[in-house]
Amino acid sequence: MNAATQRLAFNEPTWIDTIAAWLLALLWILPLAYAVWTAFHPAEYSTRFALAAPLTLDNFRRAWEAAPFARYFLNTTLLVAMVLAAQLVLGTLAAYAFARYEFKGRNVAFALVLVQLMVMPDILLVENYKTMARLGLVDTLVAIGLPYFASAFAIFLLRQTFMGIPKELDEAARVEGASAMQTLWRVYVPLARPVYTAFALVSISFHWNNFLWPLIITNSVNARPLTVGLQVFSSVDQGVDWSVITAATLMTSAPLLIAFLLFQRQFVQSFMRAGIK
Amino acid sequence: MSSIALIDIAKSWGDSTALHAVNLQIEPGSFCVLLGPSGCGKSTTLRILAGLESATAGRVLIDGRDVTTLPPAQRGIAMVFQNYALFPHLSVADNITFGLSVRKVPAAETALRLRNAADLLGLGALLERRPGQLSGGQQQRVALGRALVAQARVCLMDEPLSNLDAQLRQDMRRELRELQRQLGLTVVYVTHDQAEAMSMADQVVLLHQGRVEQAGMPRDLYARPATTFSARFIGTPPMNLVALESGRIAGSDADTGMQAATLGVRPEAIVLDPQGMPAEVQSVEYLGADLVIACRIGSQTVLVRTDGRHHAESGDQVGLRWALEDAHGFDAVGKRIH
Amino acid sequence: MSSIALIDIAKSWGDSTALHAVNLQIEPGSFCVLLGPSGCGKSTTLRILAGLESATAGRVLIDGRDVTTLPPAQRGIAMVFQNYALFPHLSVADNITFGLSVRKVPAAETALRLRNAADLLGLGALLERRPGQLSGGQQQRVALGRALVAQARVCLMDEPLSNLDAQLRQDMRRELRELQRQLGLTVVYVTHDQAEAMSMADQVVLLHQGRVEQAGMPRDLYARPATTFSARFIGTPPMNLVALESGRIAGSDADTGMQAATLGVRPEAIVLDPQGMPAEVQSVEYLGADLVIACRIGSQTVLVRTDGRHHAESGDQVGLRWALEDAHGFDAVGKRIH
Amino acid sequence: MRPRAIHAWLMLLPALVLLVAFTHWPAISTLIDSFFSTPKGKRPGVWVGLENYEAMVGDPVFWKAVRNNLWFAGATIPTSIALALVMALWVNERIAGRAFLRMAYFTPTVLPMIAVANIWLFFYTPQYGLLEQITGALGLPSHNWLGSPSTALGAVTVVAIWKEAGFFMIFYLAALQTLNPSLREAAAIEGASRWYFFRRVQWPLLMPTTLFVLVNAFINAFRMVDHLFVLTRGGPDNASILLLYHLYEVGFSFWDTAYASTITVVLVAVLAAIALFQFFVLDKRVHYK
Amino acid sequence: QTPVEVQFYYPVAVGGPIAKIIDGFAAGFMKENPGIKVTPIYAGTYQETIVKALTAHKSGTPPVTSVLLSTDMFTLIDEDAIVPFDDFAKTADDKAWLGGFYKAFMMNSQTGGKTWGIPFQRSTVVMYWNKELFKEAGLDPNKAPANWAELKDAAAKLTRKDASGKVTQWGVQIPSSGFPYWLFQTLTTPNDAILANEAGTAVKFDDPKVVEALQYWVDLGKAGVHPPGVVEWGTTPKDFFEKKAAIIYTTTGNLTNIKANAKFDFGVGMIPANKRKGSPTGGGNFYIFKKATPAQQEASFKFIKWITQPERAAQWSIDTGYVAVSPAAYETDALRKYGRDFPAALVARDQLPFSVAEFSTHDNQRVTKALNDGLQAALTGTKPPAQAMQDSQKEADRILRTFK
Ligand SMILES: Nc1ncnc2c1ncn2[C@@H]1O[C@H](COP(=O)(O)OP(=O)(O)OP(=O)(O)O)[C@@H](O)[C@H]1O
Ligand SMILES: Nc1ncnc2c1ncn2[C@@H]1O[C@H](COP(=O)(O)OP(=O)(O)OP(=O)(O)O)[C@@H](O)[C@H]1O
Ligand SMILES: [Mg+2]
Ligand SMILES: [Mg+2]
Repeated sequence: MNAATQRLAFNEPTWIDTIAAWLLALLWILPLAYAVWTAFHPAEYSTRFALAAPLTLDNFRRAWEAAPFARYFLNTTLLVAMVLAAQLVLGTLAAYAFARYEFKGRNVAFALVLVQLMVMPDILLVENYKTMARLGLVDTLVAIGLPYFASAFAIFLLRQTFMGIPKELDEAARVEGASAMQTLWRVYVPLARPVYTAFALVSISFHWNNFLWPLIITNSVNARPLTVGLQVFSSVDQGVDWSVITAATLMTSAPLLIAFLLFQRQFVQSFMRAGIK
Repeated sequence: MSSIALIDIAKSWGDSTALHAVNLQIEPGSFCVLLGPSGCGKSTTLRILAGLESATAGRVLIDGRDVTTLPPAQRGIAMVFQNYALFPHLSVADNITFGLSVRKVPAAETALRLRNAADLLGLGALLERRPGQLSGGQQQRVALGRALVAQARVCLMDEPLSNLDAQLRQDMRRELRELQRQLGLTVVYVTHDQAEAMSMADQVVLLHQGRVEQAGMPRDLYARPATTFSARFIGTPPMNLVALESGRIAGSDADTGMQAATLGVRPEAIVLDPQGMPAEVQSVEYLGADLVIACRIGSQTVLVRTDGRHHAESGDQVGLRWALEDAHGFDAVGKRIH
Repeated sequence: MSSIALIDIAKSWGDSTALHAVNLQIEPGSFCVLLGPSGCGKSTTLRILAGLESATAGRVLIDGRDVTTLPPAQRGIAMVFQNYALFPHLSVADNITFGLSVRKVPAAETALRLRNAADLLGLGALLERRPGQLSGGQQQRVALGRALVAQARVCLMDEPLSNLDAQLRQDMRRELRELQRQLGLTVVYVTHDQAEAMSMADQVVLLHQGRVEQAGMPRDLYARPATTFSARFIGTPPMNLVALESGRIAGSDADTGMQAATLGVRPEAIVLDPQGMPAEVQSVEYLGADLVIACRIGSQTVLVRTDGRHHAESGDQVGLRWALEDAHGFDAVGKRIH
Repeated sequence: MRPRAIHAWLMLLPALVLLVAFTHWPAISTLIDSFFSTPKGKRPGVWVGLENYEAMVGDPVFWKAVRNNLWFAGATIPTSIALALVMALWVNERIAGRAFLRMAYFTPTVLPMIAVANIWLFFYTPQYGLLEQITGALGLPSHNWLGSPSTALGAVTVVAIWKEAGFFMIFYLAALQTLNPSLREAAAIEGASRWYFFRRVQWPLLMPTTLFVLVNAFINAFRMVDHLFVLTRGGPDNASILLLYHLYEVGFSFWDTAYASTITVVLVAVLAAIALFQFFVLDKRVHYK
Repeated sequence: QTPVEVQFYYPVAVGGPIAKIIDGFAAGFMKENPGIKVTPIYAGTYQETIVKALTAHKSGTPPVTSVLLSTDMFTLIDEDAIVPFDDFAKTADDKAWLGGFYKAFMMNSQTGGKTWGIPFQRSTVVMYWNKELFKEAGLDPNKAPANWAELKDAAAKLTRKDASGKVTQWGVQIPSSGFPYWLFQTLTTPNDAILANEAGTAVKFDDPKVVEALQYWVDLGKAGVHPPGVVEWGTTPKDFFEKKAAIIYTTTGNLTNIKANAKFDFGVGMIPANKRKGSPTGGGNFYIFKKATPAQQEASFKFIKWITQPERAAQWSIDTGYVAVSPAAYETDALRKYGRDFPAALVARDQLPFSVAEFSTHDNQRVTKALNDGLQAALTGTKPPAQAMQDSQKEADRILRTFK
């Protein structure tokens, strides 16, 4: 009923919760906070926290110059968009079939999907490399994304969500003459919006940061993602240079953090039973 | 215009059986009301008709075509759900026109139908709202609107007016009936409102525990209830059923001249007449236009409906009278005998 | 027993205002019915009382204590939600006893109350079911059960019987009223059913567009509607409101001897009498016990409620008569004058 | 086949094709490899039957990794799920600084592991590391967290919990947003405390998400080793070695592909058995209409 | 005629604009050799580079040439992934070039009488000390400890504790995470022990001289002058900058880093001797892959020869801090001048005559892990040194069985 917009504060966080939540958050954000501190200060302050420490952008300059980051940003953005789009489309279709269709072999098929969760992609490097070589896709963005297009994680997550969507709405749509695809697209997908948001955030983060497979399957700057550039700084032969690593990290992660701050607003009560008695 | 037939429809969930071999014939273009106590299987019948629930046994025919296994979308129906089932993420306007946009009805036509429906239902000012921002009755009207704009040949309505005020309900009834006649819709309508059933139906089907208890024209059901269940179910306050002992009202000497196990007489058929059967007022219920007086005769209680301006008090002695043609007789198992 | 007072309560969502400065006084242990058209603010009033919605302005007092900012749990209330708000994962029994287990009521006591409620509501056989496996009416009864077992001093009910059949509703009304009296509950009850309002209420509050239109005893509202809105809202079929032109019914010579802009007369107060005001039957509606005849006098239509056994046909010429004390006069803005 | 079944399979088809091509097919070839010896240069692999499996049973590092991994799983799964839930419950409500809190909890997912592990390395560094600076200020003795066998595993576990909790938080948050607020109202009327409401209403209704999270947490406990490469490399003396790390060593340092396949097969089989068991047993009980 | 394309994988293991330098070399080479197109491909760390190279190799599309660890030689041979250089060195000039590298570097590049790798980005372990701290401890800041006894002595003097007895500054720090075997060689070599035979088929971990070397390391810890447990390699330079360690052992590859970041005067010296002087070499070699076409292999040979010419080697050394691979490089004007301005850069060169091959065998990483585990066990006190080395020996024998 008429709830969503204004609610009285009942059963809501107390000040104890607020304090605890903030403490935990400060703990959680510590690595990021450290990264910010270190990136903006000269190297000798990377382990010392003096208020008077001078600020500098030099670390960022060094990081930026170490690799063709502009190109990498472009590649990564394209990659992430492509992978996410494919995952959402394929995952949505498959999840819908699993959630709302009864058919022979459903459990087996679902088990087969889940298997992907357990098989670690890195183990499949050599085989998948061979496949890409056969397809002539080595050193392309598509090759980086292709093995991830079908995501068991997405299918599983969306299936769970679709199962929770009130059957009444499915029925209403079908009575209105909507086909399965129309029902999916016009009822299920919009209702699952918070979950799509969650998945998108996670998937984007993952592929933004994914490293080994992109490194192996690509050779040229034209196809390589950001992390390949970032990895330049992680060589430990010389010991860890926190200043430049953190600067590079902030530089590459900033879009994600900003995206998160924008997207987290999508987590709004989109409860599914508002029009159901 | 579409005819509908249910043939030996049964429905069970595990042990619990909601419908036992229901048979039903609905004329094309007629208005059929399903009536019955809560949980008797009205919604289930509707849902089987719509193809939302698969019958455990039996067949569904629409226009003579067997649609038992057809999906809802292919049955050419519209439906108002008892629980509304509005799409929470869509505005009122989008909810109402959902089916039209699914069927790719042209925009102009859609806008026209939407405007008509919104005017009819008094939703004009709310078209941009989401269901979560509506009152219960407004939600129900949106659900009704969604079914109306579809202009399907068969329209199923599950208590579509239950959350509306009397006024509005009255208006809606009239409009619905008119629309149904105009468009030649076949309507199957669930309600628990007697007046609704009586005033709208071409045919009333009374369900009881998953079986058809009686089906017929409203006047017939009211005037000639086939069983004591029908008798008591239709009419407010319900028909008085008085136990007889060899023609006399149980626990009294009042002779009814009836050979039946049970005598039925409607409260509104009883007149207060000092010359009538002596009775004592037990309690009085004021209903505005009417007054319902519960009177005692022997061991039996008899309700009398009378004019609201009457005054009566508990303990008063009154006389009751009714015409012979208003007396119904039932046998021991509740079947009508005369 | 708890008294309730709403003082200048207002509620808006952005631009749309649901309540404007509502004032309301409810006596301890009384049964107050909120009545009004769909969307007038009944549920909102209840939800503000319950503490589920924060009022934009005004104060809520329960037993003289200002509870405006208190959370629901501390107000000592029980509530039946218009949309039931059942816990989908809990059995019927667990739904009903949810509050008791919150309050750690002893198991024996819980079981007792559950059994009583289940018996009362006819849910005995369904206690193990989940809400999703119930019919609409059964769900509503569970919602009712949950509020009843709480035995809170104040009980708020939002159309608790709307999805029940007439029979059951009748029974429930009686039981509720009895329970309320026995336990001395203060009940605020929303309904759109006139009969319910009339038969149950100690006080009826008629809301209209977020304002209190009239509040008083049921008989008063019926007998002396303060405005044309009250007049038309209460009573089915509603009071006839006939436009007068210097005492005559507009478009006719029929003199009513009234100095008012509008004449009000209830359909049930009109008797068919060949000597009465001449009128022509326009249409006839059969309602079982009653027949409602729409008659035309001049440019006005007048409904007449008469015995269901009467026969009348469209086009018949009839005469209408009513007693002077049944005639209500209203001024041009709809206020009662006599 | 009934048309609905065909329909369903058609919807599954694109995903299944890709899964077969990039997961199942390589997985099967991995299975086959595990019955052959590792091909080395000109020497092709020969059929050795279960020899690789026997070697695995006799490999003390493998068993050490198994023990460590069980401990690691036992610590990370419940802790990260519990923390994720608490975080989600907090940031689902109107709490001061909600956007910031959400971001804070989510940072572990956003930051690349390469960088993050190096930052954690600093936290754990003896003498001037952040942890030492704090414990030092409290007058506690210095400790080499990553360099001593007794604390290395614990230290990497903490990093894993940090990463996982924030990750799962987002799914709980999304699920909480879809719960019917009427239920909260009903519970509030009944006087349910927050804990009671959580226990009786939110928790059961979140079960589908919990099942999802549980299966993933369980699998991740055996898959999350990225930070090990920077932090301890499984050391000292295998004190913090985990199965997948061992697998990487065998596969990509030792280039003993047959043995790596063997470990993969066993790991995947055990994970699959347990995960599918969790799923198929629990799934029936967690969905309410 | 299309140019011959040479894909060239290289890792980045030190800071600085490595990619730019490599690209510069490639461009320079292509200008001189228009028929060849060299495509340098950055491939991550050493470990990632070999994963990438071998994955590509196993899929049939390896690079033509790659810089990989010198210790990967046996692995690459066993995988049948590479070809020896001898096949390409046909002219006298070529042979002279092959003979022109430091012997210490060639030890890791040759086996079975063939040359499989060409030294390129090579390093060795040296000792760095903080002159200021030496002064504070009353030691001569310009005289580094030259042998084990002096080292232990100096370390004791350089160790500082605060009031609560907590050590705030360690005398000496030898890292032991990741690749402890390499640092361990800075102790075994001076103790006159060689861990593996040249064929890479046998190891001598249980040699008493090896155990003694380990005992010395462990004793440093027990004496409280060296941090306990396993010391992280990656943070060791930082420990040095932070004055938490007065003397550290680390690679010459760190020289540029330390020069840039140490806010104090520091010295670079040879690894302290015991029975003899010595330190292991390390770093990466060029390899040529077998599955490339002969034309590509020839072209890559040309490129490798070109890039290791003295001027280029000198430039590479100056730009990156790696040791130049041939004596001739140190004779170039550029490096001479550099050495004059920054004598510390020459320490590695001076140490090379005493240097030995980095530990490497067949099934290298596995044997290495056996050794590493033993070392870490001893350093963390889980096992006594002798026991630890015996266990490692047993494991290594088991692994190497098949190569005998
Ligand atoms: N969240 C909301 N946002 C905006 N308007 C709202 C919201 N909730 C309710 N309203 C509006 O407030 C008015 C009063 O609503 P309320 O639910 O109190 O009506 P009601 O009297 O209970 O009606 P009904 O009998 O139909 O249930 C309605 O016009 C409704 O549209
Ligand atoms: N999913 C289900 N599982 C088991 N029993 C069910 C299920 N759905 C409905 N029932 C039972 O079937 C019977 C008929 O239900 P139905 O909804 O048709 O009743 P109804 O006549 O519409 O009642 P109401 O007037 O209360 O809506 C009821 O007793 C109900 O409890
Ligand atoms: Mg129903
Ligand atoms: Mg309402």
